[in-house]
Amino acid sequence: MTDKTGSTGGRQEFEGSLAESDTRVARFENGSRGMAGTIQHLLHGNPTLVPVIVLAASVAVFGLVAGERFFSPFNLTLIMQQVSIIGMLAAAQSLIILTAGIDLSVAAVMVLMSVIAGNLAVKMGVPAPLALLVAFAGGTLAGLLNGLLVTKVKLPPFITTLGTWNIFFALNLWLSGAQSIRSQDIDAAAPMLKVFGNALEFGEARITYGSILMFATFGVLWFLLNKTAWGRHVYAVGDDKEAAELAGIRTDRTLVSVYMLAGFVCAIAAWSSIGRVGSISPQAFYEGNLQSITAVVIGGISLFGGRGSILGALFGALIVGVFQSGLRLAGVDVLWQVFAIGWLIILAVAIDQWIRKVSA
Amino acid sequence: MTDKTGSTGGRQEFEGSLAESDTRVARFENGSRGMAGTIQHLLHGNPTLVPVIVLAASVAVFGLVAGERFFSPFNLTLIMQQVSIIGMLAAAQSLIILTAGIDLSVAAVMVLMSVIAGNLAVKMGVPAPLALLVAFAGGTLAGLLNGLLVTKVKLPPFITTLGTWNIFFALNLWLSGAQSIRSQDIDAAAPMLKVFGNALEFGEARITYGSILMFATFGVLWFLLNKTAWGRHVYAVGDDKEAAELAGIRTDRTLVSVYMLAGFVCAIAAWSSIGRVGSISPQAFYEGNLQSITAVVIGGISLFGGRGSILGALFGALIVGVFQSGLRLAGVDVLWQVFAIGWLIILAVAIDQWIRKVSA
Amino acid sequence: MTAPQPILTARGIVKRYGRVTALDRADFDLYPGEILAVIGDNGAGKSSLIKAISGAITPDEGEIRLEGKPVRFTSPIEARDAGIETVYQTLALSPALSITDNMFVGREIRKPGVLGTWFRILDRKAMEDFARDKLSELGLMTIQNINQAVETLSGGQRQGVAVARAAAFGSKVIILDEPTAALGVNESRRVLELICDVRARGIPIVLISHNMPHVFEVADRIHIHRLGRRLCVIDPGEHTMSDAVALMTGAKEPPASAQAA
Amino acid sequence: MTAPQPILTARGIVKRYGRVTALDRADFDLYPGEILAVIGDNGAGKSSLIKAISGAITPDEGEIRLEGKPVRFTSPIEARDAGIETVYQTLALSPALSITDNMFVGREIRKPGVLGTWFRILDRKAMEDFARDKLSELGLMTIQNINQAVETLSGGQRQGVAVARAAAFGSKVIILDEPTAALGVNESRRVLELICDVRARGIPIVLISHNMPHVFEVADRIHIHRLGRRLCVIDPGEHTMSDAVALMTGAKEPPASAQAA
Amino acid sequence: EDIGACLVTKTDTNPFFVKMKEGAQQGAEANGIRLSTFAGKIDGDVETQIAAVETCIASGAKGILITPSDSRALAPVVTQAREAGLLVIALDTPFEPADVADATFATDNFKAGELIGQWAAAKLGDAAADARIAFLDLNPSEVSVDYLRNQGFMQGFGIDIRNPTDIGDEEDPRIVGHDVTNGNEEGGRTAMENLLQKDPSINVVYTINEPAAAGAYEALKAVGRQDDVLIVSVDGGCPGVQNIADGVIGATSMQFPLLMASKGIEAIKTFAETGERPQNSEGLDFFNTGVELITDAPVDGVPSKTSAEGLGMCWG
Ligand SMILES: Nc1ncnc2c1ncn2[C@@H]1O[C@H](COP(=O)(O)OP(=O)(O)OP(=O)(O)O)[C@@H](O)[C@H]1O
Ligand SMILES: Nc1ncnc2c1ncn2[C@@H]1O[C@H](COP(=O)(O)OP(=O)(O)OP(=O)(O)O)[C@@H](O)[C@H]1O
Ligand SMILES: O[C@@H]1[C@@H](O)[C@H](O)OC[C@H]1O
Ligand SMILES: [Mg+2]
Ligand SMILES: [Mg+2]
Repeated sequence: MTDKTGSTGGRQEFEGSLAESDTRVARFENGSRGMAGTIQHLLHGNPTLVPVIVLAASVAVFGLVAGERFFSPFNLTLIMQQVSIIGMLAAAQSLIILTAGIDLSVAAVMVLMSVIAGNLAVKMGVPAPLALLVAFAGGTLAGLLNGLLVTKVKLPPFITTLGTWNIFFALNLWLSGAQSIRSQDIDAAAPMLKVFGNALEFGEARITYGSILMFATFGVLWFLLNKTAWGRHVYAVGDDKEAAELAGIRTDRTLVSVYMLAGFVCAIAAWSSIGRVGSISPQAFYEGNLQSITAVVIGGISLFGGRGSILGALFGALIVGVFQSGLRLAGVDVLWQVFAIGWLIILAVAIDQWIRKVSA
Repeated sequence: MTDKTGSTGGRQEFEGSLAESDTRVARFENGSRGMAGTIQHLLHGNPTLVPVIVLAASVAVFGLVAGERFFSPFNLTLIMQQVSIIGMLAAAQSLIILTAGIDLSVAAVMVLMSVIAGNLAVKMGVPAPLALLVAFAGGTLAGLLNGLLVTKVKLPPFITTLGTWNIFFALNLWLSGAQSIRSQDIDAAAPMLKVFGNALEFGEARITYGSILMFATFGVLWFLLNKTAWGRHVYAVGDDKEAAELAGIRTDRTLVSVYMLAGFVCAIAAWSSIGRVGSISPQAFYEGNLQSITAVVIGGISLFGGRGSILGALFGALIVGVFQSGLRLAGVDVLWQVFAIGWLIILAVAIDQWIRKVSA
Repeated sequence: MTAPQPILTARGIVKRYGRVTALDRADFDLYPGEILAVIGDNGAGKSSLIKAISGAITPDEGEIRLEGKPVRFTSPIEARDAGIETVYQTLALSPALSITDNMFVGREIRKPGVLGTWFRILDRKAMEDFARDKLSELGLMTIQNINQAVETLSGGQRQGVAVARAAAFGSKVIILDEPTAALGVNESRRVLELICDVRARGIPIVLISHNMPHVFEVADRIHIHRLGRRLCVIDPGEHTMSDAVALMTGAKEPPASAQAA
Repeated sequence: MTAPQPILTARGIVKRYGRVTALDRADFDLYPGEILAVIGDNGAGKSSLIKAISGAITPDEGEIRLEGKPVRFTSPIEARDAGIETVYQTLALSPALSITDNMFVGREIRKPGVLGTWFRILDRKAMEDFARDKLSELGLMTIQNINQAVETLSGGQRQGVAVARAAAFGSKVIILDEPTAALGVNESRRVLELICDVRARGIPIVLISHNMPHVFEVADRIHIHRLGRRLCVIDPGEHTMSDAVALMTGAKEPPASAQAA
Repeated sequence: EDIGACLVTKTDTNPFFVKMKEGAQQGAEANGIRLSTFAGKIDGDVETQIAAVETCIASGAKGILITPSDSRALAPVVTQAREAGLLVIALDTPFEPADVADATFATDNFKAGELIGQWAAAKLGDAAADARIAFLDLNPSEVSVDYLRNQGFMQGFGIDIRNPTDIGDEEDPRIVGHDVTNGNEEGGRTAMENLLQKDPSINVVYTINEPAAAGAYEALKAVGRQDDVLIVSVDGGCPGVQNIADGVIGATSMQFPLLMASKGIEAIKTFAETGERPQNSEGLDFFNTGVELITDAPVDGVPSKTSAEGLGMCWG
């Protein structure tokens, strides 16, 4: 050890004074911030509040514009019914987006599964519970296909689901022959398929089981994401997949499980959609993929993965529902509704960005 | 300098032997590779070859399946016509995707600009060249809006263009009153709008100016991307924006210029589309956004930015065109065509992934 | 060096990345209770070697034995379950997750009873307490909030979390890939102290470093890696830093004795 | 130290990131022809300081002067145009682009004549020749192909490209943020030699490093940064490494003489 | 010799077009014709239809049956086909102008709307004077079937329609509002809910087609209003007729897609063999394949058939 000249116990000599070194590390300072700054700072700590506030604000604005009809218990519960399906899809979509993916096929999976359940239960006389089980298995399998393409073939999720979207769309047309299954036929053969259309009524308010299912789905997923190890792994994988892998997470297995769960949620949404629509329509929800993404991003979940609360997607879906209902009640043309939703997306995410700015 | 005990000219003593150090750095070895490995290795060096080969293979296969009608000069030039508009959109889309963005609004911008040109020239009697100039300016402006939202408001491109897509779609319905402008009316008032529908004929072959325009557009963009500093900057920004910024590129300015150029290309595509369709239909090309993305990814341009040649998108568009034409000629149902395109996307990108694997 | 049986050995490990051969029949031996330093030029294959040992990459050829039994890890989690903890050069922390979450990732503690077994609910309190204990036990840093996101920590603090995680859970072997590369004098010193503490607990350590004084200070043996394989192993008590540098840069041939070590 | 006029000065620079104050009224002086080392603990604000000077971040307060004239850079390109070249801690190379492209990014050479002025065509040959010249002139590495993508280079080679770029274009000041952090003994030595070569050409250099022996070997003056500001400046000929470490870690108060330096 | 023919429909997602395809396939088999079928992916998918027509030309077919997605935008390519010597027949949706095609075999969509309008007015009797009417239309694009049926209904009901190609320029106070359904159940339900929100006293619902009507019914049922609202529709698909029998829909105007297709195939065969082109119906610029009002509650002055009769001929 000839190089250790002048060293103290192996150390290099210049390190001798380290024992006396100062231990202060971080300093904080509170300059003056101004009104906007204060709000920004407040929300920065609780980013999930942002969509809640946007929701409250839109409810308030439309209440003013569209009058008391907007505020009626009937209308408020109606909005919940109307967003219940897109809300469920947004829940599935959030799972995928949290892993830094995107799923263009959620609505196609849902419609395909409703067609499968309907074909089995109504046209082929299979008992409804069995038909539903097949649909659930089918949704999970569709998710498995997406998940395997993403993890094993290593295709980007956007491309994977662009491809499977086309595939599921074609299968749906093929299985349904483009024919809807009528409400009355479902009632006769398998009323169970429509159970989520039933409602609890409190005076004017009609809370369908479908709306409750949506809230319950978000609740369960929130629980899984926040209270279990699996949930932490989902966030870790979305945050930095390579780091998660090295830290000892089976990232591929986690990803596949996420896609399968999302597919399963789509299949549940399929069941709920039969209750909501009344019949089984292979043509419905063509825009559901993009609508679910819209809800998720308005809800403040980052498209880059790993950040955001799944509850944001619930608020995002509700915000869109409130907007559409409010604009319609205010007598705005469909055309300008589309226009307004465009700006809503941009504004909501812009606010979110502003809140999250590091310099908050 | 008491610490420099034993040092030679300031160096730490243990560095004394560095002068004699070995200078070998990299070693290469050529193990046996097998057939697949050899091909993979070959293509790894020239990734742009992949879509070319896929294109050649699909032409060959459909030639066998659909017979000589497929190979007729008429049909082959027809395919070029048929992909000319999606091809132009794919060119615009490539620019955005090279910067690690994505543009869901390209087709909406194009349709909006064709409606604007038509309204001005046909309904309001503005001279056609002026009407086209307004459309070009409009397309560029639409790109500017996207670009500013991405750079200044820092919205993810996906969200920005999801929002502006809705906005442009609504404007389009509003300006057109959802009514197409008839071919005869264009012929009467502003035949110049339809000039790209004209063709050079060689026997059966009909090469429209629109197809030529598509090739020319790819040529010009290829030149810009590969031969000018601006092109290098586009790649650098797409590769690693932060590094590019630190290395001295005005990344925001580069990004905005890319979005504006893409918007401008969409406006040119609008002109070409009037010639192609023959009339101005506000409903056309609703799926154009996703179709352009499909062409780009089949062409091997990475959705993560910075990698791939814009010529890939041209081949990607042609591959889709060949597939569709071949399937149609072979009498395959639309349903199964959609199904096949779904698998085509997955397969093409899977092959590309395999070729690019580092272990090539 | 005196222990008869190495705890971890590797023989003839080969790993190719495309046309680059990162590991070219590399050997490796780690004995119980020792600090083994691995040194070598940039690109010599040090990180590749420890990745192969820790399951982060699967070698193309070669054999790895842990306590004499052949093992074949296909993921870091398997190596971890076998008691090998690694701090990678890139740290492998999830920026958006909290310190606690990062420390426990992949081995979370669940609540006792039904809540844990059936509902699989995490026992946050237990995890936080454990994490706080470990961090202060190592005296490595003054973390204000055990639940703050790792991305809000300084580089040195992050390195500390990664090292603490390895030290807390490594039961058989701890591997550190350049743990002090980005650290200041002060912070580096603390990491070196931690390494000595861990050895004192009887756990052997593999330390990759470019810092010769550090290496010569703490290492019991030095594995010199060159051109993808182990060139030789030297005893820091018998060789100078100059020798080590000369060997690792190819300025000098290894002595016959060292080759066999 | 003897030159009367500093070439680059900063006074009272403040930079806040949210609630963290990275720079707290920091000062800075660089004299012509010198190597100024900047040392300090992790998180002391060294990188933030040089980012403020080189336009990568815009300070909230404070004044920067280049050759006596106040400047306010809003992007690295402006600092570069003013003759300040920086090698950032993260290197700032585009992995998929070639070595040549990376060296010339933002200051490409165009073909002479119409092709260049009108069609803005790049003169690849000129750029490649220049890049090859610079790399071999610096004797820094044996690059096989000047057009290979930077991502195919080893860490040390990358660092070399970044340093070569700065050395080739820096006309007034060159700033290097921990250029040897990840480098081996051999590679570090070459970078230090390069730094001395550049000084020999009369260009002043700012060197951030945690490696005390390196700092004391090449620096003419040492700027000690602590808690977001300049604590003092010392002369390596008059102070020991121990002094420097004690100052930078807060174990010792700066001497009155050093504070004024 | 081998005669080729093509059928190009708007989409494959609508039972109406699936039926039409069946009709064409049967006709082709019966007449020994080689049939290729094409469709857009979604309604309004102009470019896929253009490509389909072009492929037909390339494939050497003798004639094309097409339901144009955009009655103006498809005109140029169809003209091109005719110039290439093909017979082009528009089915279901006329071109603008209709003579772009050699012939049009279609329902009189205005008439279809008018019939259900007349029926609804007669059914309400005096109450028609203060009816509350909801209109469930197709989509924001206002294509011709959309406005023809909508305006036809108004005409039949006795509303001043103003511009006959514009939906929504009317000022009759009985109109509660318009909303779009995309012609499916989900859209029908949501649109109905929305209009009910605007005015809960709606008692007449016009719907663009029967899936939309089925959706509207679900919305009404949810609020217990299904029995005091008249729903009228257009199409006459078998599920729609069944819905008449089940009391979901009050009356619907039946059209005959199978007939359109089979007549179209025959016309192509005749043209291929003799060069003779089909004739339009007297006084119309298209060949009227007829429309039948189906209801189980007939009213005076509007001839109709019952659902039982309807089931025997639905989409025949
Ligand atoms: N994922 C990879 N893909 C391709 N080549 C790789 C990859 N990882 C490592 N290499 C190559 O393998 C060789 C060994 O790399 P490795 O990271 O093991 O070196 P090292 O000894 O750890 O160097 P350093 O001291 O710079 O960390 C290098 O030539 C490197 O470029
Ligand atoms: N982009 C950023 N956002 C938030 N905080 C930051 C950012 N960049 C730096 N900081 C904080 O500012 C402080 C100074 O950081 P800086 O990088 O300047 O330190 P440094 O002296 O270069 O440290 P090191 O030696 O570790 O490189 C640290 O507390 C750091 O966490
Ligand atoms: O006439 C057709 C109609 O019946 C169907 O429901 O939608 C499309 C129309 O063209
Ligand atoms: Mg390494
Ligand atoms: Mg730093």
